[in-house]
Amino acid sequence: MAINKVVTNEIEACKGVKNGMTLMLGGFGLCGIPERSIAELVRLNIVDLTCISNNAGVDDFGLGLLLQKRQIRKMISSYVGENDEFERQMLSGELEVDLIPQGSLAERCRAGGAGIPAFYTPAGYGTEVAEGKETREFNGKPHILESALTADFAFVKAWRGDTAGNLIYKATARNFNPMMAMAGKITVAEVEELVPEGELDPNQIHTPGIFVQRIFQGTGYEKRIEQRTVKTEKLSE
Amino acid sequence: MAINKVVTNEIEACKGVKNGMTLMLGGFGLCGIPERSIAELVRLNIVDLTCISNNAGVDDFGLGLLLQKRQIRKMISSYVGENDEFERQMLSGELEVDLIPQGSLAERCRAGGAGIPAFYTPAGYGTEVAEGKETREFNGKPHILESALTADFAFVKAWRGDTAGNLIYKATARNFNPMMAMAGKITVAEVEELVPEGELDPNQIHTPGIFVQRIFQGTGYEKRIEQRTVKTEKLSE
Amino acid sequence: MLDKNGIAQRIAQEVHDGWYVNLGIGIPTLVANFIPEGMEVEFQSENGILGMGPFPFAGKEDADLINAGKQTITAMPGAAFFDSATSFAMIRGQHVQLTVLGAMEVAQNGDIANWKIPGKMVKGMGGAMDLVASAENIIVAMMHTNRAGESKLLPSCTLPLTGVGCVKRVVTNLAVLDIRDGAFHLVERAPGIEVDQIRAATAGKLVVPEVVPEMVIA
Amino acid sequence: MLDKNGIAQRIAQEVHDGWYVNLGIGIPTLVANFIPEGMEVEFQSENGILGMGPFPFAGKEDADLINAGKQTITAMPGAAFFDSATSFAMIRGQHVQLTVLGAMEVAQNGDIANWKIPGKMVKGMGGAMDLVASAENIIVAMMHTNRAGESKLLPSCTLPLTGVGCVKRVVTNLAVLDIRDGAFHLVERAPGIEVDQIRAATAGKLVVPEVVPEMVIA
Repeated sequence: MAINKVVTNEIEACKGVKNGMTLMLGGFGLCGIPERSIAELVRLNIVDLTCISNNAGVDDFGLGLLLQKRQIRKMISSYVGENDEFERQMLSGELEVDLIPQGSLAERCRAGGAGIPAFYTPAGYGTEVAEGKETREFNGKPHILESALTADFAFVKAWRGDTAGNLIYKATARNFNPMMAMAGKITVAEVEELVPEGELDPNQIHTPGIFVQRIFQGTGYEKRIEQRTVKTEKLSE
Repeated sequence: MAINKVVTNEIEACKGVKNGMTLMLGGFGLCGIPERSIAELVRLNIVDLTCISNNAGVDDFGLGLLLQKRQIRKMISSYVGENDEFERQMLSGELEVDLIPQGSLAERCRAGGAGIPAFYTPAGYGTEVAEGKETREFNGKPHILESALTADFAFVKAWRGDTAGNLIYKATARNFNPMMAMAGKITVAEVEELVPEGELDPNQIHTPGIFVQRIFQGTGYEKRIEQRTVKTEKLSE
Repeated sequence: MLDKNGIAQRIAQEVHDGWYVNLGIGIPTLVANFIPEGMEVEFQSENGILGMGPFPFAGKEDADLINAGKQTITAMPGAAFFDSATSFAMIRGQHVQLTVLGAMEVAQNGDIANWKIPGKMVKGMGGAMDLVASAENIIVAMMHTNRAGESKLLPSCTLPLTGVGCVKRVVTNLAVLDIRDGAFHLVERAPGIEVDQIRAATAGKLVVPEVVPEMVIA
Repeated sequence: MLDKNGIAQRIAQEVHDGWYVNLGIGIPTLVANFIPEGMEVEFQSENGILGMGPFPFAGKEDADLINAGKQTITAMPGAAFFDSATSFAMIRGQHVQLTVLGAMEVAQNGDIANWKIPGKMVKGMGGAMDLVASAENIIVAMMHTNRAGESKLLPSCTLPLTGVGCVKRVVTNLAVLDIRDGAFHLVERAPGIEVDQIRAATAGKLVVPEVVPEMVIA
């Protein structure tokens, strides 16, 4: 009998999140972010958080909501991009920010979940990112040593999930979610559709349930689009 | 327009394999092995091969066929198991064998495909496997440094594939195939069913076509079962 | 004295609700048969399945669906298939709560040897080195002595190691023993087995408490 | 002088049949519009798609289907979705044949800076550091000078680096230049642009061959 991971909602799912914890949050921009869990973290007003997430949402959505309320002490991300509040807090020094290459971020999360404490990558060699890190040549090419990332809680968003915690993501909403699911001590998955065990094809699971501790079906997804771009408009930058 | 990777058959697919090359071959035991490509390698009588494969088949099937004909100079595997000829050649010194932990083998192939030259793992620390390898402690636990593996050719077997080289494996026949597909300079995929581009759901691809250079639909798969075990027999070891 | 099924049955008592468990080849595989109905447990097989079910009915075997012992199996509702790298990510990342495996030798410091007899036999380590280097709970399932009647619980291993200081508990045909502080601590006797028999069959340092209960096997 | 579309059109000529190509945000994204019909090319976007297609028709946008610039896109027949770790495995493992990206500065030794102006602006490196550290073919698409009219082709970068010695070719509104042996080698002039204009706009060492052909833009 499969292990049942179902909790009622985001309130149950976020139980145990405390001030000062390290959280991982899936998503790329606003695509594939755990909307319901973020809303609950905002409501709980938990502070002093270290958040590992590729981006920090936009000013008024996604992780931007936690930034607005100053709940985040430190961000570990690859891109600030189009988030003015993120950039402002970082430049003013209110927010500690560790910017790391996107591929290294993804791989460091995977490493954390996979029991690999460190690995070498060429990304960032010769840049600020390499400062304080071991450098070593392999096949005549310099690499830097990057360490694994883990989190007290990982929050991921999937398209479909089953009671055993198996997850299937949709299109590019997959992004960082699978690696972060692996790296959370407690991984919370919110899904658009929750089905009984046995309804998902075991051959099509993206994240096996072993990586998920809690799962719930979210409601009222906004799924905001950051850069709506369509064909009828003249293609432009 | 997707990049067409289709070749006619195993004869076309194996063109360019030369004596002394390093090959990766997917499969676990006889499950998910590239039967047609192996048959062609036997026919071509290419020798002095280094083969990276979790096992070496059984005496008269899978890589065992190449062992019988003394085409393999060196095996890199995790398990000799039930292959008497493999064990005999190894113990007599006719065959060079590098035995490495199964998880390290899988991760080393993935690393080779992912441009990660080396990583740390706890597996094998304090054993023969660690001899000559760097040891380092992380979080109070000793680890050894393992390096990436790549191959001149990787041969993988999938269930379904499309003309763009996208692959879907079936059940536990997936095993080492995805990582080896990543790590081959030239990756040859043989599939039970080859479909036009656009027929596979892009959300369900296990190996994206970028990792595959040649694909063909194989015929006459034997898919031999190594340990047929059924419920009507009394469960026994 | 326990037979192989008895050992498996005793080990099944170590399995907790909600655990993911990896069972090695041989006796460990039998453990799955003794999990109480309704208990939420999932078996991982390192060749790429979570939610491994019983052997199939004759005629229903699928060459593409096997366990790490290469036996034909079935998948339970809620199962998932994955590749070998992901499988060992689960293992190395300590997402699997219990590993049960066989051994040729176990030492009183927790070392284990189970993959090679130099010059004579080499099975290969398969996934065992990853499993023992990573798992938090490792139980060894084996006979207390080898075919020659020699103890397999030793002061130190004589064969090439699979892992160092990793075994926490050993369940044999004679006893349950915990390994800590450089000794085998006798926890339970097999039905009908006396402490002296266990002492005689244990070459390593054995610590025997005042009371050694007999196993309760339902 | 080329506009942004002109730069993209010129870069499209660098794309070979059978290549996987990663296009960065901005001008590079436009390159996809100029690939000849029938050419077998697949675009990778590092957020997790291979076989990226054009923007959707209005009303067909899918919030779950975007490119690395967070724009709504479509998927071509033969496309595949994957996670970020797999995406950068493709990039780091050199399975992507060509990377086109923008830059704030490029140096004559191939260094590139495009993610930060200390104290003023920080976009973050996103996937750029992985891309430039890994790709065998890197083409920078950018304006030859910045808004203040200063050259972006420098003796050495003044901004924090994204990668060292990695840029092979630069295509600007004025010229195509190759980087080798510590200098910018002028390859082509944009239509209507004289060598002297390029010389004046290039702060780094510029090597000009006897004949500098004008770009052919269909």
